[in-house]
Parts: sequence; C-alpha cells; structure tokens
Amino acid sequence: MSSIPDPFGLAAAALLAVGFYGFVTHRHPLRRLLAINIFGNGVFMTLILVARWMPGGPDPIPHAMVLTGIVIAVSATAFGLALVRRSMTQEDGDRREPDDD
Amino acid sequence: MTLFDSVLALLIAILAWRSVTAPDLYRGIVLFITLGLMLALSWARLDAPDLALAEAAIGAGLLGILLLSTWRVLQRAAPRQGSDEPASYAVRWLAVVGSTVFGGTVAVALYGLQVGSDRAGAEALASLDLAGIDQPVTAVLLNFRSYDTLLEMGVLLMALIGALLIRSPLAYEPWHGDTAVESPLMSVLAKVFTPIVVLVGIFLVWAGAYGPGGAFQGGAVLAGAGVLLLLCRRLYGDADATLLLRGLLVLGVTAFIVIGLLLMPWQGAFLAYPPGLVYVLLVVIEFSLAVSIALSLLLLFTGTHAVRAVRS
Amino acid sequence: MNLLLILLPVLPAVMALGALSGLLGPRGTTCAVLVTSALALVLAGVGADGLHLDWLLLGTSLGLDATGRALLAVAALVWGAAAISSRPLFAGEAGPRYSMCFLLTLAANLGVLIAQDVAAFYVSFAVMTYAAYGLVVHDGTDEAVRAGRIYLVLSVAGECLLLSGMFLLAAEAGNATAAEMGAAYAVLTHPELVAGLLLAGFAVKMGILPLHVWLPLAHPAAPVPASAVLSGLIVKGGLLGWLRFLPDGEPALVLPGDVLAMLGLAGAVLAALIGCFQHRAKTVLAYSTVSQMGLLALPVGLLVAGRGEAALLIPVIALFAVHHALAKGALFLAMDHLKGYRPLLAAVTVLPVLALVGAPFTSGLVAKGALKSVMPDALATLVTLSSVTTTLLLLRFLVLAWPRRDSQTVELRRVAVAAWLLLIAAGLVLPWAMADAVHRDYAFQPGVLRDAVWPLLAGMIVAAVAARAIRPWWRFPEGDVVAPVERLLIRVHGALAHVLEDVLRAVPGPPQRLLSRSILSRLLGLREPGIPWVGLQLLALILLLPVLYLLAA
Amino acid sequence: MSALYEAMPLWVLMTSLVTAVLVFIAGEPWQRLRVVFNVTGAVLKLVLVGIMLRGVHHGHEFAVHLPLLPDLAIVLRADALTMLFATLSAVLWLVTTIYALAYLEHAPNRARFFGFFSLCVTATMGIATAGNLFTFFIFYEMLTLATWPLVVHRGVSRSMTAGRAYLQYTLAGGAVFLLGVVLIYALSGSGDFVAGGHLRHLADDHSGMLILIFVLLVAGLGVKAALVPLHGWLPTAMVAPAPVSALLHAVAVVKAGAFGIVRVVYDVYGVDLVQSLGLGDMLAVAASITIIYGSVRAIQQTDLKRRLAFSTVSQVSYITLGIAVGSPLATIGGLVHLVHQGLMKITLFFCAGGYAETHGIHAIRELDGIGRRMPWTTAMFTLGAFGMIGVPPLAGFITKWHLGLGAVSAGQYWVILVLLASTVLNAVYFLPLLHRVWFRASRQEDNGVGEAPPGLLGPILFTGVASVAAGLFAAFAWSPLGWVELIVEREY
Amino acid sequence: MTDWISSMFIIAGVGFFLAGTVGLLRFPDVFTRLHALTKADNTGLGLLGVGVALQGQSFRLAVLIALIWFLAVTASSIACHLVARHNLHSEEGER
Amino acid sequence: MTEHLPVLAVFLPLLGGVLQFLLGSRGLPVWPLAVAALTVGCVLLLVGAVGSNGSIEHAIGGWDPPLGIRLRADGLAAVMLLLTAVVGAAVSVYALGPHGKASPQATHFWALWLLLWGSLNALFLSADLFNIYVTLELVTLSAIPLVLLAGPGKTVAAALRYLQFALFGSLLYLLGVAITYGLAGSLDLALVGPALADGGLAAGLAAGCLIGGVLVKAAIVPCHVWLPPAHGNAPAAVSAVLSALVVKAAVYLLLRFWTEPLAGLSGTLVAQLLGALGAAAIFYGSIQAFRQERLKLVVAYSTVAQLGYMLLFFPLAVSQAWDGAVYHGLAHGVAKASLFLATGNVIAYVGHDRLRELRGLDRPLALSVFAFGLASVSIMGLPPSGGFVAKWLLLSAAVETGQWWWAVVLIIGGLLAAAYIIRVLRYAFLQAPGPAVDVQGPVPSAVMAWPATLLGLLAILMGFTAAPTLALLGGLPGATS
Repeated sequence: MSSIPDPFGLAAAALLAVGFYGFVTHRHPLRRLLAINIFGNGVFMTLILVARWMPGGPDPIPHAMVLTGIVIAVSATAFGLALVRRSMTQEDGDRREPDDD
Repeated sequence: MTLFDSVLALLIAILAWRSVTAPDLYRGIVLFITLGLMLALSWARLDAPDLALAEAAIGAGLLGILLLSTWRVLQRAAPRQGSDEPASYAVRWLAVVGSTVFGGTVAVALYGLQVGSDRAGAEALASLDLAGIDQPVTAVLLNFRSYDTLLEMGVLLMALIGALLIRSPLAYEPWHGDTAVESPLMSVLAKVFTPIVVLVGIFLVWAGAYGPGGAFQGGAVLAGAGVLLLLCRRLYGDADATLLLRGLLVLGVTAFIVIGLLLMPWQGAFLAYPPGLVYVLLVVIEFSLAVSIALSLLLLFTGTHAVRAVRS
Repeated sequence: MNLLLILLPVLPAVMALGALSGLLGPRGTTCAVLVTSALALVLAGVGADGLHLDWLLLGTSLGLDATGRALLAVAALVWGAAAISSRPLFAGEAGPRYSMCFLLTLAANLGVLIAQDVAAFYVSFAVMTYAAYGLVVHDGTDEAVRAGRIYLVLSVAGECLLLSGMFLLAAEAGNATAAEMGAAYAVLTHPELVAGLLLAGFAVKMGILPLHVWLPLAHPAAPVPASAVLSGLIVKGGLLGWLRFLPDGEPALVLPGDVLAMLGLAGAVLAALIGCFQHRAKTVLAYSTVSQMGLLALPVGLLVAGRGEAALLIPVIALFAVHHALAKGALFLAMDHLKGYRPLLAAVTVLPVLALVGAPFTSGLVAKGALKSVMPDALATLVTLSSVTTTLLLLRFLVLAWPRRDSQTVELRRVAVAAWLLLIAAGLVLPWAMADAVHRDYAFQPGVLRDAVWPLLAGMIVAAVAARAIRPWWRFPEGDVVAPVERLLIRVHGALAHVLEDVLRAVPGPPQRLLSRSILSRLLGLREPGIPWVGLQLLALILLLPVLYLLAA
Repeated sequence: MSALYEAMPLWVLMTSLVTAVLVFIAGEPWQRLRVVFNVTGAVLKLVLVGIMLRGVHHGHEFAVHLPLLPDLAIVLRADALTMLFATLSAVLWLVTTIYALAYLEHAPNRARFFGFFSLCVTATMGIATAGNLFTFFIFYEMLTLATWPLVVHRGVSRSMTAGRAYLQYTLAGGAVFLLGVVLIYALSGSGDFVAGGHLRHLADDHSGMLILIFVLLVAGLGVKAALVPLHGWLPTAMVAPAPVSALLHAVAVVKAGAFGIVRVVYDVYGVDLVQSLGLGDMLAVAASITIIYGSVRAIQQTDLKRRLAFSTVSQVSYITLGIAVGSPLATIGGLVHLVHQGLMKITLFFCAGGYAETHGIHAIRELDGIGRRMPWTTAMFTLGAFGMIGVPPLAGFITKWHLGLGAVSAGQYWVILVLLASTVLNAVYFLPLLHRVWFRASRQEDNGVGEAPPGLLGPILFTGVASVAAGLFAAFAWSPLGWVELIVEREY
Repeated sequence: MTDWISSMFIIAGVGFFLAGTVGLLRFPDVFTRLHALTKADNTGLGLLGVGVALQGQSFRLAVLIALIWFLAVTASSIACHLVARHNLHSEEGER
Repeated sequence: MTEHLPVLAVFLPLLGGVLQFLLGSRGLPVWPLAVAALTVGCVLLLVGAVGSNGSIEHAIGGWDPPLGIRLRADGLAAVMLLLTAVVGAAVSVYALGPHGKASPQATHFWALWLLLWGSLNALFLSADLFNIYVTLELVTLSAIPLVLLAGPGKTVAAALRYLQFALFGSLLYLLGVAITYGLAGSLDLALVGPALADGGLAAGLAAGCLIGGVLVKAAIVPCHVWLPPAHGNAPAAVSAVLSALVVKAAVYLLLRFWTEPLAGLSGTLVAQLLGALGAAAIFYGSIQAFRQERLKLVVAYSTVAQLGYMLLFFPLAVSQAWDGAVYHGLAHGVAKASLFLATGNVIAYVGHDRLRELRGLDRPLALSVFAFGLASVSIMGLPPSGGFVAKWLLLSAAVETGQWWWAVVLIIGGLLAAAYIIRVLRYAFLQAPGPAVDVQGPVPSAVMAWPATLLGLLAILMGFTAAPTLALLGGLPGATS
C-alpha cells in the first residue's frame, strides 16, 4: 500500500467535489456539461488509482473501464453539445423553459 | 517524484475549481482543455499510458475543439448568455459545504480501501497469453470484456444518430477560394500535417497489440486529422450519406457482432475466439473499430450525415 | 262449504281491482256487493267449520264463531243496503276510486269477521282501516281531508299499539288462533302488557273515550252510505278483536278489564251529553255510536276482568252489537231520505230511534234487558241512567234531522227506500230472533218494562226543560278534545322542523369539504423544484445513505 | 355430476359478461341486435339461476376455484344465501332490461348504457356467488366501477357532480374494506365463507383486533349499505336515469352492501362471536339511527326520487338491524327484507320513472290527481308505498313481523320501538303522497296522455304483483320467506 | 561529463521559457505577446529537447525528440500567424 | 442450445437496429417487424427455458467471472424480459401508424427503437456491475434521441435536461462501481456481496453512490424533474416505452442490487429511507398529476407516483412484498403503455391534449377510451386488475410485518390515483358539443387502436392469472438470508 497518502487521491476527491458543485450551481447547460465532465474525470481518476494500488503492476480491468468510460462520456457530451447548440440557436422565445430557479 | 505528483495534483484541483467558477464561458472552456492535458499527464504518471493517450486525444483534443466550436456558435447566436448569474446565494453556499463533505468522504473512503491481491486484474494478467494480445488493456478490451467494448460502440452509434436528429450541424460550407478570408498557411498546414497525423493514428491502432495504443486512441487521432482538414476547408459536412459511408460507420459494431455470432456455435460462447485465429481476428476487429470510431467522432463533430472532400 | 269462507274476502278484493280499472261500472259494483252479501247471509245461516291454510300469509286459519256468524248476517244486510243507496256515488266522477275503496273495505270487513288467527286478523283489520280512509275522504272537502288526516293519525297509532302487542304475543305463542288464546296467555311473561296494548289498539277503532276524537269528525264527513257502514260495522271490528284475542278470566288481566269497563261507562254518558250540543245530525249520530260502543265496552271489560262467565256475557254482547248495528245503519241511511219534506218517512225513522233508546217492544228492550241481566245490579242502574242520556241525544237528533217544510223536494229513489225499510224491519225482528228464551222472557218481566219506560219519559222532560233554559244553545266543537290538541301538535311540529334544519346544516357535507380549501390549495400550489435544489437533495441523499449503513451496522 | 354442472356459478356470471361484451362490440347503430342480446342474456341467466336454485334446494354444492396466488384463489360458490340474492338480481335484471329498453327509447349512448348495465349485473352475481372475502372484494369494487358510468350517463354537469360524490364515498369505503379484508387474511390465514364463521378460535387473545377489523369491514360495506354517515351519495345519485336508480340504487348496489354485512356477520365472524364481542348492539344502534334518520330526511324532500332514495337509506338498514339483533327470527326478517325491499322499492322507482317519462313529473307537488290518469301505475305505487309502511298483506309486513318477533325473543325490546317509529315515519311521508295522488284534483290540463306505455307498465305490474305475492304467499315453500327459512335452518 | 552538458542545455532552455513567460505577462498588446511566446518558448523547447536527448543515450529517442520539436515549432508558428491575422482583421473591423 | 438464448435476445434487436440504420428507409416496414417478431420469439423461448429449468448462465467470450462478463437469466430477469417483449410488440405494431414508411425520420425511429429494445434486454440479462453501467448508458442514449423524434423544436429542452440528469446519474453510479471494485476486486454481482458486507465507510459510500445513481435514473421523487417534460412531449409510442420500461429498468436495478450485492450490508434504516422516498413519490406524483392541465403530463406524473409503490418493497423485505413489488412493475408497465398509446390516439385525432377541451371523445375514439378505462382500473389498483393483485400482496406484507403505516400509504395512494384518473375519465363522459380540435387527424386506424386495447385487457387479465407469473419469478432471492 502506498506509504504516504497518494496526492492523486486528493485530486480525484477535489475533481468530484468541484464537479458536483458545478452541476448544482450552474444554470447554463454548457457549464453544467463541463461540470459533469469534470465529475467524470474525477471518477476515472479514482478508477486509475484503484488500478494502481493493486500489488503486482497496474490492473488492466479498471483501465479498460476508464477507456470505455471516456469514449461514452465524449459521445454523450458531443450529443449534449449538439442539444445545447440547438436549444440556444432556436429563436429565443421558447428556447428556455423557466426550469431553473 | 512525489513532489512532482503533488504539484500536478494541486494544479489539477485548482484548474478544475477555476474552470467551474470562471466568470465567463470561454475562460471556463479553455481551463477545461488545460485540465484535460494535465489529467493526461497525471495518468501517464499513474502508469496508465493507454489512458493518457486517450485522454489527450479524445478528452482534451476532440472534446476541446467541440466545446470551442459550440461556444463560437452560441457566441454568434446569443452573445451575452455565457455569464448569466449563478444560482441564489443559499444554493451556492449549501453546494460548497455539501461538495466538500462529499469530497472528504470519498477521500477517506479511498484511503481506507484495503486493496487485496486476489483481483480480476491479477487473473487477467495471469491468463494474458491465452488472450492472443500481450498489451493487457487491449486484451481486456477486445477479449476478456469484449462485450463492454461492443456495447460501447453501440453508445457511440446512438449518440451519433441523436446528434443527426437535432439537425444543428457545425458543418462548414465548402470553401470557394477567396483568399481574403483564407491565409496561405492553411494549405501548408493541411498538406504537411495531415499525412503525419494519419500515420501516427494508424501506428497507434497497430501498436495496440503490444504496447499502449489501440483502436480508440488511433481512431481519435484519425478523427483529429479529419477535423484538421475540415478546419482547413478541405472537407465539408454534407447532408446525404452514401451507403458506403454508413457502412463504414457501422463496420465496427457489425464486425464484432457477426464474428461473435458466427463463432458461437463452435466455441460454445459468444465472442470466444478459436485459439489459432485469435490474433488475426482481433486485428481485424481492431481496425474496423478504429475506422468506425474515427468516422463517428468526425461526424459527431460536424453533426452532419456525411463529410465530402472539396473539389478544387 | 268452508272453501266458500275464503271466497268471502277474495271476491270483493278482486272486484275492487276491476272497479279501479273502470271495467266494472256502477251497476257491476252494486251487483258484486249484493252477491257477496247473499253469500254471507247463506254462510251466516248455515255456519261453517274452521279452515286452516298454512300457505297463505303466515298460516291463516278461518272460521265462524257465534258472534262472528251474527255479525256476518248483519254485515250482509247493512253492506247490501249501503251499496244500493251509494249507487249514484259509484257512477260519480270519482266513481272507480270510490267503488274500489267500498269493495276493499267490504272485503276487509268480511276478513275481520272470519279471521281466527292473530296475523290474518291483523291483515284484514289494517286493510279495513286504510281502505276506510278512502271512504272518509271521498268528498275531498277540506273538512273531509282534516277528518281523514286525524283518522289516519289515530289509526296508525292504534296499529302501532296492536303491532307491538302482537309481537309480544306471537314471540312466545306463535301465530295463535282465538281458540288457543287462553293457553297462549298462560305462557306469556307479561300478559297484562300484551292485553293492555291489544285493548288500547282495538279501543281506537271502537272509539272508547280518550281515543274517540276521530269518530265524530270522520263519520259526518263521509258520504251517507259510507258513514252508515263505518258506524254500523267497521267500528265493531274492534269488538271482535277484543273477544277473540283477550282471554276471559285471566287473573292478571283484572286491571285492564276494569279500566275498560270504567272508560266504557264514562264514554256512554259523556259522549251522549257532548252529542246533545252538536249542530249537525250526522255528528249527533256519531256521538251516539261512541256512547253505545261505550256501553258495549262495559260487558267486555267485565268479561276480561273475570267478573262474569263467558257463556253468559258473549251472547249478550253479540245481541247488543247486532241490535246497534242495524239501528245505527238504518238511522244513517235515513239521512239520505230525509232530504225532501216527507213526514211519513220521518215517522218511520222514529222506529230505530226508539229501538236505540230501548223502548218496549223494540229490539233495544231485549238487548238492553239482556245486558242488565248479566250485570251486577249497581251497574244495571247506571245502564238505565245511560238510557236517559241516549234519549236526550236522539231527541236532539230528531230535532235536527226533522225535514223542514221549505226544503226542496228531492226525487226519491224507490229501490233505496225499499232496502232501507227492509233494514229497519230486520232491525226490529232479528235481535228478537237471535235472543234465546231466557232473554226474551226476561225482557217481558214487569220491572224491566218499567225500567224501559221511565228513562224515556225522564229524557223527554229534561229535554223540554233544557230547551227553554239554555237560550243560546251551546256549541261544542266537533271532536271536542281534538281541536286544541291539534293546534298544540302543529306548533310542536313547526319548532321541531326548525331544530332539525339547524342540526342537518351543521352536519358536514360530502368529503370534499373535509379537506378545507386552504390545505388543498396549498397542496395544489406545489411547484416543481428547480435543478439546483434537486441536485442538493440528491447530494444529501448520497451522503445520508453511508451514514445510515454505518448506524445500522 | 359433470364438471360443467359443477361450475354453474361461473356460467351464470358469464352470461351477463358475454352480453356486456357483445353489446359493447355491437355498438350504437345495432339497436335491434342489442335488444336481442340483452333479453336472451337475461332469460338465459334466469334459467341457469333456476337450475342452480333447484340444485341448491336438493343440497348440492356448486363451487369453482380459480387459483390466483399460491395461497389465494377466486372461489365462486353457490349456497342457500347466494341463491337468495342471485335469484333476486336475475329476476329484476330481466324486468329492468325490458323497462330500460322502453324508457331509453330515443336516448343517446344506449350501447354504452346497456354494456355497463350488464357489467353491473355480472358484478352483483359475482358478489352473490363469492366464496371468500377476496372474491367478494373483487366484485364489490367491480360494481363501483361498473355503476359510475351509469350514474354519469346523462353527461350533464349535475350528473357529473353526483358521479364524483358517488365515487368519493364508494372508493373510500372500498379502501377501508380492503384494509379490513387484508387484516382478516393476515390474522386468520383465510377469508373463506364458512357457516358459523371461522374466527372463533381467535376470539380470546385478538378481541381488540377483531373489533377493529369488524368496524373497518362494516364501514367499508356501510358505504354501499348507506349507513347514516356514509349515505350521502345515494340521494345525489338519483340524478341517474330511472332504470339505473331502480335496479342499482334500490336493488344491486345497496343490496350488495347489506349482503356483504350478512356475509361478514354470519360466514366470517359467526353470530355468537359478534354478540359476544358486543358488536351486535353497535350494529343495531347504527342501523336504528339510519332507519330513523333516513325516514326523517325523506319527509323533508320535495323531489319524488330523492324521497324514495332516503326511504331506501332507511329501509336497507332493516336488513342490518335484523342481522344485528341476531336471533334466528330476526335473521329471517332481515334476510327476507333483502328480497321484499328489492321488489317494493323497484316498483316505486319504476312508477317514479313512469311518471317522469310520460308526464314529466319530478316534484311531489306535481303528483296531484295522477291516479285518475294513470290508475294502474298509481295502484302499483300505492301497493309499493303500503308495503313500505308495513301494511299487512304486503311483503313489508312479513319483514316487520319477523323483525318484531326476533327482537322480542332476543330480549331487545327497544328494537320494537324503532320498528314502530319507522312505521309511523314511513306513514308520514308516504300517506300524504297517496292522498295527493288519489284524492287531489290534478292541476295539469289533460293532454290526452293516459297510462304509461306498455314497456314501462309491464315491469311495474310484474314487480307490484310480485311484492304482493311475496307477502300473501309468504309461507309457501318457494316464496322468499320459505327460502330464507331454509337458509337459516341450514346455516345454524 | 554528458550530464554537465545536458544540464547546461536544460538550464538554458528553462531560462528561455522564463523569458517567454515574463514577456507574456509584461507585453502590452496581443502581437508582442505572441512574438515573445513563439520565439522564446520554441528555442527553449529545442534546448530542452537536446538536453533530454543527451540524457536518453539512444539515437532513436533523439530522432523522435527532433521530430516532436519540428512539429511543435511548425504548429506554434502557424497558430501564432492565424491568431495575429484574426486580431488584425477584428481590429480593422472595429475601426 | 438454451444457454445461447440470452445472447440472441440481446444481439438480435441490436443487430437489427444497426442494419436498419444501414439500410435506411428501404426495408422499412418489413425489416423492423421481422426483427421484432424474432426477438419476441427468442425471449419467449428464453422465458420458457427459465420457467422449466431455473436460471440460465452464459459467460461471454468463454471467460468465467470474475474475469469475464456473464449473462444470467433468472426469474426476475425473465419476468422483466417478458414485460419488455409484450410492451415492445404492442408498441412496434402501434408505431406502424405514426412512424410508418412515409413519416419523417422513420428509419431513425426504428433503428433507435430496436437498439433500445436490445439494450433493455442486455440490461435485464447483465450480471456485471460495469456492464450494467454501459447498458444503462445504452438505454439512456437511445431513449433521449427517441424523445427528440416528436419534433426537435419543442422537445430539445426536455431532452437536454434528461441527458444532464442521466449523465450525472451514470457517473455517480460509476463512482460506486469504482469503489466497489476497489473493495471487492471483482465486478460480478454475486462475488461482490461478501466484500461489500464488511467494507465499513467505503462500502457505505459505494452503496450510496450505486443507489443514488440508480435513483436518478429511476426518477424517484427528489430527482424526478426530468421525467414529466421528457415523457410528456415525446411521441406516444416512445413515451409508452419510456414510462413502462426504461424507468422501470432502473427500479429493477434497485431491486437487483438490494437482494444480491448489498444483501450483506445491514440496511434496515436505509430500507425505511427508501420506503419513505417511495411514499413521497406516491403522494407528490399523485398531487402533481392532479394539477396538470395536459393529459400526457397527467400520465407522466402518474408514472412518478406509481414507481413509488415498487420502493415499498425495501422496508417490508418479505417474499410476499417481493412478489408484490415485481408484479406491480409488470402491471404498471402494461397499463401505463396502454394509457400512453390511448393518449397518442387522442392526440392524433384532436391535435392537442389540453384536458379541458377533450369532451365527448367516447363516440369517435370508443376503442381508445375503452382501453384508457381498462388501464386506469389497473393504475388505480382496483380489482379485477393486475394492479390490485400487486396492491393486495404489498398490503398483506405490510400487515404481516406489522408495519401498518405502509398499508396506510398504499390505501391513500390508491385513492389519490383514483382522484387524478377519474378527473380525466370524467371528460370522456361529459356530454358537450364535442372536443375542440386543433388539427383534425383521421380516426385512429385499427393498427393504432387495438394495441392499446389489448394491453388494457392484459392489465385486467393479470388480475386473474397471477400464479404462473409469480411461479416464473420465484421467491425472494436469498430468501434464507
């Protein structure tokens, strides 16, 4: 087990916290997507840490999970961005429901 | 080395915080791209080379350019909307407290984790030779947990269909050659860089078998090349897709499923490769995946059904 | 022969339905009544042994005891005469309705006569009461409607008393017939309560003192033939009830028997006195019925109290009942024929009057004589005193009913007068035929003759003196006690209605008012939480789960 | 016996269900076909019920088990008590169908009406033949669902509010009843109807719970049996067309509640358990309050059908009173009133429907002198009214007679007072009606319209004569009273 | 011995980077800042590359680093050109 | 041969969807229907196999867990597959109407629909934590574009909000998987249990994240805000599938996690919390449903409310409650699909679904209104319907375990459901000059009307024949624990 607390663990926790904060406080959908991606990176960081702490070399399974996760996150975010583009460029009238208060 | 790691970790934390609380959207996006690069670096440090490549290529690169181009579209549509006021004071304060507690719990949980040695990973490493590929991550991706990879390709396809349905493409109109807009350097960029990038991409796909790399990273780099050509007005997004293009798009998934279904009666299990043919099959699958991923990511970027070269 | 018994009530009932639909014209109705009367007469003459039908109603048993047969004969005569005289009414505008009521009452009356068991008797008794309402209210005038309403109220009250008495009786003794009544009472836990209830129930119909108020109102309001039947026969229904469903000589029933006797005697005297101060002939006759029924209640009271053996008392009661029915029926029917100025007919009406008073050589003599013979002599003198009051009453009637010279002549209906005369003749002859030898020769003893004459003379003297002394002839309101009581009841009803109104308004309406407006509106005002709040709640949830797990561990 | 014969209750149910389906499918234009379906369905059901009646009379047990859950089955069983209610429903369904066909001659949405109408009867048959509490509850709620569309059939806002009130009461009642049923199944493991009840062994240590469950069950059933606080929906539901208010609110729905209470008291709890827990008196008091309250409110009503509705509220509680008193005679009185009240009340509602249809008479003061122009309808109305009061030769008297005797033999003398009070009150609100009908001159000018059309008059006459016959030939073996005596003798 | 030389190269590289960063912070407008960045950082990168290649002791690594350096230089110069053009155009547009 | 069935059940629709995307609109009505028929056949065979000889396993790639991923079809999975097949078949037939060959984006609809069907089958069959993450993503990312098919204009905001919540939920779930892998070193549901049982804070956090993530996907009350706009604006066929299956899959996952990986954790307090969430869902959903002015929103909020019932299993945790919760899932699935299809017919005919102007519909749309009526009987939990049997089982469980307050919740829930359903049915019966018409569509053809009616009838039939389904389900897994 690593002797001193691995700095990246704190980084992962920080990413998760900031991601959650961003998701909750931001109203603009793009910023919220950013926050979600940051949260995602935090999760991937956790996975990699878990992989690294296994004795006997990095564990390939969490790595595969992260890779799949990244691809899914990117494709979902791309789709989200397309949605944001469409919702923003529509004529302002019915663009945004008064959903975020 | 821990000093470097701690600095890197601190940098990541600060970048993330600044990116989220950036006053305006553009600054947020730029900081997010830098964060992506820093993450790639940190994952390299955490000896996960494949992931560093993937993060750099997909997370920072492709996602970055997507974010920037979306921002530009938003900028043109509704200039002032980037920096609208955040939620009420109470919400923000509660969110801060809540997320710090959450972060703290996760940190405590992580460090309290007693990671044992009898893990699926150890077993994976042990039976690596059966997998026909000696790069562990690719072996897991294509052989041990190939089902996940297959489904993931499905996700990519669905996201693409979704993006197409929205019909708000980033397509750049075909270039009509008025030099006032275009700088001469663009053609240099296209001519010099594109072959190199494509070469690196193909190399990455091939290198997946024995070292860091693989279909995803290679595919992403190839997509990057495509984006470069788009930006340099050599390619443009087009509405009607030919059968061939759609074929290439679904090549990855179909190849995977067809191979799995065909082999099932003999091998007794879905996606169980005969020992002899393992390597060949995996390479075939790897390349078809790479092609599909590259094309999907490119079309995800343009948001159109197809891309077509510019007839100069 | 006994199958004919069941035919008695059924035939007129079926005819009544026919009358309602208008298929049976006025002629048809009268014929129906006459046929039934003829059948009744035959049965009365021949007599019929008991018949038990366990499938009808609650297991009915029919039969003709002595009083039954006597009254059946009288009923046949009176109903026949009444039907003939009400022929114009059958043909009238409300003919079908009147004939239906007439036939239904006839059927029920015959039913009462032949029913032996408790349930069947009560069935016919109730139908008779409600059908009679149709006769009382026939004219449709306000006075008739008021009389009808009071009649109904009291009848329903009477029915309730009867019903509860019967429940108590039948609960322990089952659907007992008249014959087993003695045994039934022995097994009862509260015989005096049952007897009291039954006595009171039938007393309403008989018009015994406190409950008589409906009679003076109902009989005058009803058309003439109807009131003849009402006074003559339907009232007797109560008597039959007493005779059949009250055992004679039960030790426990002394008190009710004496009370009945006292009320009967008081009724006989008081009713006659009140009757004198009435201003309509039919009301006077009604009061005379009340007083005669009081007289009749006396021997029944004695019978129930066990102060005389049944074998003696019952024939006397039957005789007196027959005598009264015929005389009173004739008098009421006479009212029809006294409209025009016909002194000869008026003279004939004096005959039933004399009979009622108990003048010598009339049916009254033998009936009253028989009555006194079975009485202890103290009561006998009181009975003779009641003859005085009866004389006064009937003199008042004659004064009122005597046709004026100036009243316009009304075309006489030959057949009706003939029937009426037949009735009077029967009235004179029948009691004599029925009375057995003992009564007959008792009637001709000197003392009895003397007792028969002096009350007559005394009555005339008092009437003459009173006529002069009381210049403005007092006016007692018809139905005396009822007017104030009615006003009181109306006021109480008004107050009760208001109280009820407030109570009902206070009771909450259907459930939606339970959810008061404010809660519902606040609930419905709920708006969707925004995403920030949702995010916070989710965060709180995720942090809470591990804490709960640790707590539970 | 062949399995087919054994499953007779199911076929009885199916006849009206199939009719309902066919009528729904036939839809609006096929008027003639729909009449054929309805009448054949009704007649077939009557025949089957007749066969079952004979079977049960000879002591044959019909039973059908449909396993729903491992330890729970839908049981359709025909015992003597079932046949009482089933025969009543089958007979009155035929009569009311004929009446409805004539009544709704030119009304819209008739296919929908008759479809739901047959569904209601299926539910009523289900309630009658239910073998355990679970099946009873299924058909009890199905009845609510099937009757709601009939109450709101006219579609005007008034019937909508009536529909809403109806549902609020019945659904709330259904929920409470469900809770009770679940508790019974949890406590005793089974809810089967067993003569004499199956909860006696729990009496000693679960008495508190048993009382709670009884209160829940009676409250749930009380809504449909229109016990006082829960009766609000019945008068408002009078907005529905006459055949609906006749069959449903005077016979099917209200009787389902009363029948439920009978089943709970006799076949779930058992009479002696109910008496020992003191629940009998509670129920008797509730029933008495309803009787008095119903009659008092009826006096105040000016609309004919509302007065009849309140009279139903009070009359149905005779059944509950008879059961609550508990002695065999009172039970006979209560049960036989189930049939008698059905016959008499349906006659009254038919007459009310006849008046409304031919002369447009709704308020009581418009009834003056109708007797002259509609003698037969009014005669039947009079018979029904007298029956309600309890005048002897009619059916009402038989019930009062037995209730009275039962009360006395059970030593509950105050019940007689209640009976008498209700007789007086009934007289107070029926006799003026009769007086007005016969002895008042009619105000409306004579527009040549005489008696009700044969389609309406036939059923009126049938039910009127039936109520008289039920009274007159009560002691007959095949009369309602005879059958009830058979039930009482078999059950206890 | 080679360590000395490589450390010398690396320190020079860092020095150039330092200059570039100071330039970035201090220079007034876009064009001057662009100038500082591309010139200083590229040379710094070159020096660093040589230093690291010396450390790496393998010819193949050296070629790779050279290729990377070449790519970095071309990319940053083109980027600087485009940014400059864009700002030039936008300023013209504003005036 | 039987152990290949799970693979076929997953990959037939997936391959069908991909090829549909490839072929474009050429093979339109025939190809998707053929694939649908094949899938239904395959699922029925699988269910039959599970029914006869217990759960079927299939290790993919020949690698046994913990290394490889295994597909497992046990009772619960079989029942959910059956539900998906039934609702899927009905929706496919229905979709021939609005999404026929001529309609715009028909190819995309059918491609996405088949992909969604495949991913649903994959999710129900998967027994691997990470694989469940991927299938969850598959389901979401095929559902959201389907919502867009109702015209991007008015559904983009709803789709965006749905995506945000879905993404966040998945990543939260992935965090849970990460920590679980850290603890247990394996991803298979069965193998993870013991490690989680004694994991302390980490295990608690992992369970919290797993449950939290799935709660977001299951739209349980605090995180339900994305469901009504999405289900309310989606095309009828899509909202039917979303409400009946997609949201149900998330709750299925909750049931699966509770009885397998998290079984070891002492979750009494958490169970009461989940029960409370369920009750809050029932009350809040019903009250909101009562407020809505649009028919589809009423039905959408009704979904939010009805899902609360399935959560009541956790505090009761007896085998009867298990049967009740799962059976409620089935009954609600069938009934809700019928409701949405019927609503679709109304909208196709009248052009809008503003409740107040939907008077007098029972004449032209007799069959659809009849279907709506039948389905609402099951939603209200009144006999004779599947909903009632489920309510009965839950009630008996609540009474047997002595937790009477859940019984009260069930009863009041039923009444509230009746309140908002009757408010809708009322308009069908109201006699008025006929519905206000925006754009007069044709009277819905047989192919659109009959699926709703058949589903409605099935919902009622489920009230009579619960025994075979519950036998297939098998009792509470690990009932002994």
